[in-house]
Amino acid sequence: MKKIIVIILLGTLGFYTAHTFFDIGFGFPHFEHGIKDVYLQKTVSDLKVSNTVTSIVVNFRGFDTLGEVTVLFLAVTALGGILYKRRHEVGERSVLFSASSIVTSGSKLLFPAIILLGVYVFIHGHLSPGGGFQGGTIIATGFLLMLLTYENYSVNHTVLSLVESLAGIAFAGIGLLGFMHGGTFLQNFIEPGVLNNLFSGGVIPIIYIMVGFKVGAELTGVIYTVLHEKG
Amino acid sequence: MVGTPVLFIVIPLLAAFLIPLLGMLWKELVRIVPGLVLAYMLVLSVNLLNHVLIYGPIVEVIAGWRPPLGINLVFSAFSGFLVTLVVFMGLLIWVYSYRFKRNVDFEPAKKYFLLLMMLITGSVGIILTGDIFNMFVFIEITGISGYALTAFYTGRDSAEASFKYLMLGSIASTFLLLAIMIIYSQVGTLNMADIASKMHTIKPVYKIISFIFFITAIGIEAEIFPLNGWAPDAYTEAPGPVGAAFAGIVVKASVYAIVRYVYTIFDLSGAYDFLILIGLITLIMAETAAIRQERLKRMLAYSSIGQMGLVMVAFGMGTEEGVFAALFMILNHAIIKSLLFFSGSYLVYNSKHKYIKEVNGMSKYLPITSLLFALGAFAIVGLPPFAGFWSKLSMLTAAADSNMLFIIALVLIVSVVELVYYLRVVNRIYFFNKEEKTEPKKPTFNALIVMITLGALILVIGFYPDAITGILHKASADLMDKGQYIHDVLSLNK
Amino acid sequence: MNNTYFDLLDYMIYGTAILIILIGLYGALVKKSLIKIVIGLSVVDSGVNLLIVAIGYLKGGTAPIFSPGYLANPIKMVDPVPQALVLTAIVIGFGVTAVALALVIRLYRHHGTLNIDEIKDLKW
Amino acid sequence: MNYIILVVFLGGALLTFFAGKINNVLQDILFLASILVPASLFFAYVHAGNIFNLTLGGIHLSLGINAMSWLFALIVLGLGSMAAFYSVSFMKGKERRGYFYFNFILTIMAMTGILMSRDLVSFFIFWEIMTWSSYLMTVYNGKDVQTVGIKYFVFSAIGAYAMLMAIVVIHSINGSFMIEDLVRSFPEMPVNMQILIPVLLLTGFGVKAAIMPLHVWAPGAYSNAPMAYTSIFSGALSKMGIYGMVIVMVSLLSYVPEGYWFREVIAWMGGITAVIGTLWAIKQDDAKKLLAYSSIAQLGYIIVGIGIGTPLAMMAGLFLAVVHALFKGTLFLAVGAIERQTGTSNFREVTGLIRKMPWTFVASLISIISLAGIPPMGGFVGKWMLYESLLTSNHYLLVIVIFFSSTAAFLYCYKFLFGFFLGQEEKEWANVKEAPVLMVVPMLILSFFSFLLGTYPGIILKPIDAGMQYLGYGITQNHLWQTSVIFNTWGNQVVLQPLLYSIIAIFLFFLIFLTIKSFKQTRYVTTKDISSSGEVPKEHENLTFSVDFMQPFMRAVEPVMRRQIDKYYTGLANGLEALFDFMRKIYTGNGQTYAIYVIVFVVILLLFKDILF
Amino acid sequence: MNELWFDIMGAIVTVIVAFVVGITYMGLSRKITARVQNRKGPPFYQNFIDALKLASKTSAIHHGFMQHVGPAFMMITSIMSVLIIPVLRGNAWFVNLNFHGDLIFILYIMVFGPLGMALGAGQTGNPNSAIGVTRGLSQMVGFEIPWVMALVALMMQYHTTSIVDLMNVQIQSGMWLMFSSPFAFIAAVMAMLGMFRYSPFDIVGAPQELASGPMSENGGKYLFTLMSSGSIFAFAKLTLYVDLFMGGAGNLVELVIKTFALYLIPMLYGVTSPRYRTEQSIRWFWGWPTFFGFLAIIYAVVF
Repeated sequence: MKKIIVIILLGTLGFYTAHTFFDIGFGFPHFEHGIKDVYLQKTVSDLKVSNTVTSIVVNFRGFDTLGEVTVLFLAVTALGGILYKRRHEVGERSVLFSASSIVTSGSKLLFPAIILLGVYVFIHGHLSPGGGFQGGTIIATGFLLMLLTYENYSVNHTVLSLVESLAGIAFAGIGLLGFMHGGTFLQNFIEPGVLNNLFSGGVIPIIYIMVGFKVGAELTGVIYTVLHEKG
Repeated sequence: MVGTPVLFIVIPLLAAFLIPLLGMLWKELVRIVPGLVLAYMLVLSVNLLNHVLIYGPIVEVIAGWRPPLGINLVFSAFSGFLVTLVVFMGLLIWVYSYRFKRNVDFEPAKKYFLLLMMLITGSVGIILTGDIFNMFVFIEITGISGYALTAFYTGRDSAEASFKYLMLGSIASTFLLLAIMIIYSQVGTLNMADIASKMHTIKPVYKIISFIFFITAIGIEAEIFPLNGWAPDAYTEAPGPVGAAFAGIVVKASVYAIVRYVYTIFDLSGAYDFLILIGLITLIMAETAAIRQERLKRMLAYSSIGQMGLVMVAFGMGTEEGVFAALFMILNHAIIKSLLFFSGSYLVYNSKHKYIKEVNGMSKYLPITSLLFALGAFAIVGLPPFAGFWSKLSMLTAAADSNMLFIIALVLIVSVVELVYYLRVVNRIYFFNKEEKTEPKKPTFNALIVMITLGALILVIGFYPDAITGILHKASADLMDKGQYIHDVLSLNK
Repeated sequence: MNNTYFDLLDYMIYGTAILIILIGLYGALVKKSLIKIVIGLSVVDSGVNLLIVAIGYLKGGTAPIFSPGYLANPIKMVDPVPQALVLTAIVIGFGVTAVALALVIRLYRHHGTLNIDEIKDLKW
Repeated sequence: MNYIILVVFLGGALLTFFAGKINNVLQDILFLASILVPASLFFAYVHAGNIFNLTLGGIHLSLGINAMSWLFALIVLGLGSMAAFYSVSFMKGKERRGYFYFNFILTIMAMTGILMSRDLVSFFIFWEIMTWSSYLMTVYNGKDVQTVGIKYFVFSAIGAYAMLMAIVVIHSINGSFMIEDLVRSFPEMPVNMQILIPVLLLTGFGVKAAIMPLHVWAPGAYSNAPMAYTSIFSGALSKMGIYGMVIVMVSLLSYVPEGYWFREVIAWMGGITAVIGTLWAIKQDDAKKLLAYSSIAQLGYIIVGIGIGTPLAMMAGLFLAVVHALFKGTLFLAVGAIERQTGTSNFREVTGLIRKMPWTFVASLISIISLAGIPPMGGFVGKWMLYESLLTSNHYLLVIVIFFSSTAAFLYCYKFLFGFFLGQEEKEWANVKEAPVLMVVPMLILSFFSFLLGTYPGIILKPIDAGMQYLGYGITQNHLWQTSVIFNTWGNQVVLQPLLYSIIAIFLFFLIFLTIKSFKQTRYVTTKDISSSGEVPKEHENLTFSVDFMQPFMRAVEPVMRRQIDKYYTGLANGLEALFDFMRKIYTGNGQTYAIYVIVFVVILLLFKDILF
Repeated sequence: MNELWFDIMGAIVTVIVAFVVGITYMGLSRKITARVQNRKGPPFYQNFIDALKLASKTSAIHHGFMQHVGPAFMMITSIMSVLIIPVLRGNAWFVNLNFHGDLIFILYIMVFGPLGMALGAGQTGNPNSAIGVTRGLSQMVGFEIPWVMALVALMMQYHTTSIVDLMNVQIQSGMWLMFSSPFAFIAAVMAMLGMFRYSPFDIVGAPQELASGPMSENGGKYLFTLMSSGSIFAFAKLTLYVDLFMGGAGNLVELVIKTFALYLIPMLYGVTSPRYRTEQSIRWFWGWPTFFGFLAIIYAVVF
């Protein structure tokens, strides 16, 4: 009964949503004088950043990103709060069976490569696809691999939260520096340099690197916290 | 000028990132820093509000891109008033809970204050921002802080409440994103003022569907019926001050969002009537549910939902008087309902289930708290000479001026219901004998100060409403003037 | 808007995205297990994200990246804004899912079950 | 000056409340001072000329006094002062004195405020302050708070909110809250407003005046409040409803054609109220309840007078209002004294107090005679004018109704006196003492005034006349009254002075005759020493007759009594609560259900989007 | 000053006349009742003798203050009503307070006495007295309704509440009100049955049950006062009926004839009827008499 009702409801909802979006149409510009044209133009001319998405994420709509980072930070905090136990209640990590030696050796080999890839991705965020979020996620994957492979692998919690906090402070601090320098928050106050150089785009790569650190640390923190949870 | 609106967001964020580090230096700092931040925000908002009331709204751009491109924050009389209110309430909640958490371990305490601060920051962000996607981000910040705070006490059914909240919140964000995307696909911009100025170019059907998605998404946070299933649970299970924060802060911000959409962004004439309709339904359902509650906080929660319904009715009138009344009610509700939550949570402090019957005879043990609860109850049902009366009067006057006699009658009938359940509790506090063996807990010094402050405010506004009406008039005029808003934001050349 | 030509692909991409949303919602609304509900909610997120990206698509458009040796014509680039938004939305969705899972753990700890029908101590 | 009085009241209330923490005597003195000082300030300095204006919250408020409100202020402050003296003694040794005093003063303040209000908002504010302060007094004993107290407040709230609705509607039409503006613009309003506004206002006032379908709160509330307060509650507070009704009936309705129907309906409702109140009063075994129902009935008479609205009827209504305050105030005070001295106010328990509490008895006797409307007391004058006005304005059936109620009132009048003071003097009450002087003297003063007004009604008819002129009645109603003569509009008259002298002469003559004759040989015997069917009863035999006192009469009117309005209200309330209980089941507690509601909400909006937007 | 003395003398004369006539009627009623019931009965002057005996007796006991006050109150009613009701048309001796009160005043002063007597009876503590009182008061509520309806009809019809005016109306039109307002008369006479408390409405005294009810603890001077006030009161009531419905009386003889004719009605009606229960009595009065009262009012409105 409940299923039928839900299916009917979702069907109606789906119909209207689909109708709307089909009506909007796919694959052609829907509007004139949108902001995207300005973004595409200014990212090259003003910011000297080749990846427009990055310039939007970090500069045009950098405030969103700050919030986004905060959301992650909050999620980690919330996770800690929700799963908080008094010291004596904290359980051991539960592992169903230990990894084979192929996995352990492979992981050891792969881990530096993964970290390196992650770092590469977030350092080149303003030049190529990718950026802080992607890079941070890749780094966290590396830690996930290690945590899954080695039963007694542990991450220093203090370091994690230090990285997390410092990266966040750096992000906000850079924003404030921009405020002091140019009058608006997150202002790109460093000379943008030349397009397609690694050292270009002013503060954008710096911020994105910070974001990368932060995201990596936070995701690792999430994984670490949840793994230490005994059902 | 002591600062700009962006500091409302940045300072707390910086502090939030710093708190884990500071906690390593000196544990007490995790309690103190949020308070300092909130105090700073209050000073800032009061100063800015004074400035704004004289010189007109402040529009702050971020990253140096003028509005259609970058994100902007708008600190006008309307949003400024709400920010001041929110920050003020936040500071009081901090003071109230400062010692409240003494008996909690260091780790959770750290998280509690951090999350509380972020809850307030998120709400401030919702109110200040001039960009619909940015508003989504702030709604999520508020949401996640809210989920975590709801589930703060591990001993209770708090996780259940929090999960319900999260589930609905998650669905809300889905609809919010859909709505944003429909709008974006039509006008190619995310800036509120820009959207508002281009709204007439959108085909009506898109307008309506995106509005429906918006109202659903924000309605979940704003507790409109039938989207408010989470609210009573969350209010009940969250720590007392957090319940007050939901009632006094989060809901206010969400209502602000709805109002901003209805008044500024969309130009749907039916939206006003729709607000009245859902406001009334919410009011009736919530108040009638409240009368049969067995738990104190749950009753307060339903009452709070009902009050929000009333606020929505007032906003739905679409007149300046209506807005004035709605703002007045928001103010009063924030003050009074917080007082009720504060005092109420001490009345049932040590009981397990927080049943209403456990307040029996509390007046002998907690005289001041009981008195303040009674004051709050009298004020919230709108008895003169307390604060609630003036807002109710202005609301009804506005309704009468819009010729909505039926609504007046309905609202008044529901008020009688409200009166009944509040009186029942007050009667229990004063005229029943204590049965339960639970020890009443004396309020801490901080809590007493906060409650007395709120009580004094109720009396001050009750006896001298002019203290606040000037600001409210300016704020409501500000909201009504949509063209000015668009002009202020878009004409900014930087 | 302009809907002059009909192409199955148009419908497929939007249709898939919406279908994913609906499937996710179905899971969240009908399934009894809390884990499945959380999964349903994140499926919904994915669907929404897909939909958002699809909105910004331009037929024959290129990625909005001005790399050297690459035809950098802003007119022919897909809309970068939805992509930026999706980035944010994904991260937020991740945060919410993490909190949700943590809550599930708490619920299991408290109630000893994952069946949502048995977890309703708070009602009326 | 106007606002200073209110401020003194308010400050006095607070000071009195906190003085209780220091010293009880100080508290008593402060209490008396904060009633008497403003009262004397009022009578010394306030006159129709001074108006105090204030703008609060964008609303223009205005305080001032007029001839009409001066009359009611006389009731409020006069009775209030007497009850205040009484309270000091009454409250000795009781707990929550501060609470009592605080609310007492606040009620007096609110009533004074109501009378001073020249605009509807301040009227409403004071009205509500009066309501909640009286509510707090109703629940003072902590008895039946969830039933009686809530019922009182709910009815008050319904009334107040009806009034509030009227106020905002008036504001939307007029753009002004001033009563004067309302009066001026009322005849030009559209017809539906001309009906709606009076209906709402009359509902509001009708609750406080305990008019028929809205009276069910009164018995409980009157009997649950401390008696020192109930005398004001019944004597003065209910008159605020009357005051409001006077304004509505005269200032608004007499200028529009619909007014005729309003007058008829209100008058009939008053008549029915009188009958119902009387019948129920007869049935009561508790003196407080009896007096409460009696108050309802008496207010019914007043409402009849105001409803008819001819000069004589209005004069009768207002005169009755004054007299009712005097005698019902006294009676409640007397019950309070008896309750204080014996610990109960139930007729079934207390008997034969006449020799123990003679002064209370004298006060009660005079007041009861006045209540019954028998010459030469004040009550008669009011009743006389009421009948004459009904006759001369062709309300034939209403006269019968009123007369029936008034005759049936003798039953409970007798029951009151017999139940407490007469009958067997049981041993149980042998050690009862007369109440303290401070309690007896106010009662005697009040009953003296009821007596005085019976012969010299002109004393109070003069201010009534002034008040009626203020309301817009003819230049002067001097053709209806002289100091000790009253006329009806047909020209018939009653000359009270010679009648009084004759009565006193006859009374004294026979009293002296009966006392003096064989004075030496006559000795006093106890009430046990009687001949019952020719036998002298033994000591232990129970000769007290107090159970089912008026049973024969009750049997005769039993069909009427079977239908209680109260039961319908209770049924409605219970039904509503059950409905609400059912409705809240929609919050099932299951998160998924809530999520489904969200989808349902969206789908409904999508389906009906064309209608909604 | 002379006028005052004249007034007082007139009043005394009136009272004495009323007393004599009233007490004679009471005696006659006992005689007639006896005759109808086929008994011999006491002589018609028996009540005189009783009154004199009671007046001369020494009362040994009293139960308190109210026992003095009660009969005095009763006396107020009797004498005030006989003073206010015009006994004879145009006779200066009997004017008394005729122009100082009206019908409403009479109605109220007439209940004062019974209430006073009831208080006096209450003081004695005899339960029978109290029971009698409650019955009496209840019955009074019963018969006052048709009685007042009749009076209201008259007052409505002739636009006056003054008894003198009503009397003058009859003189001017030459027609007694019992003919021009028949229904009012019928209702009033039916109410009179209750007023005089003869069987079947003798539930107050009810000798068999209540040992004469309210009177039971009174003897000697108290009973004398009550008895004489009762006879004066009976006379006053009859005079009122005569004034209202039979055009009043020009001289004492006419008055006696008319009053006696009226007095026969309740007496004869009662002789053969058994006693009602209280509620039966009340309901009886709220039946036909009230119906006639309504008719009277309708008649008064229509004509």
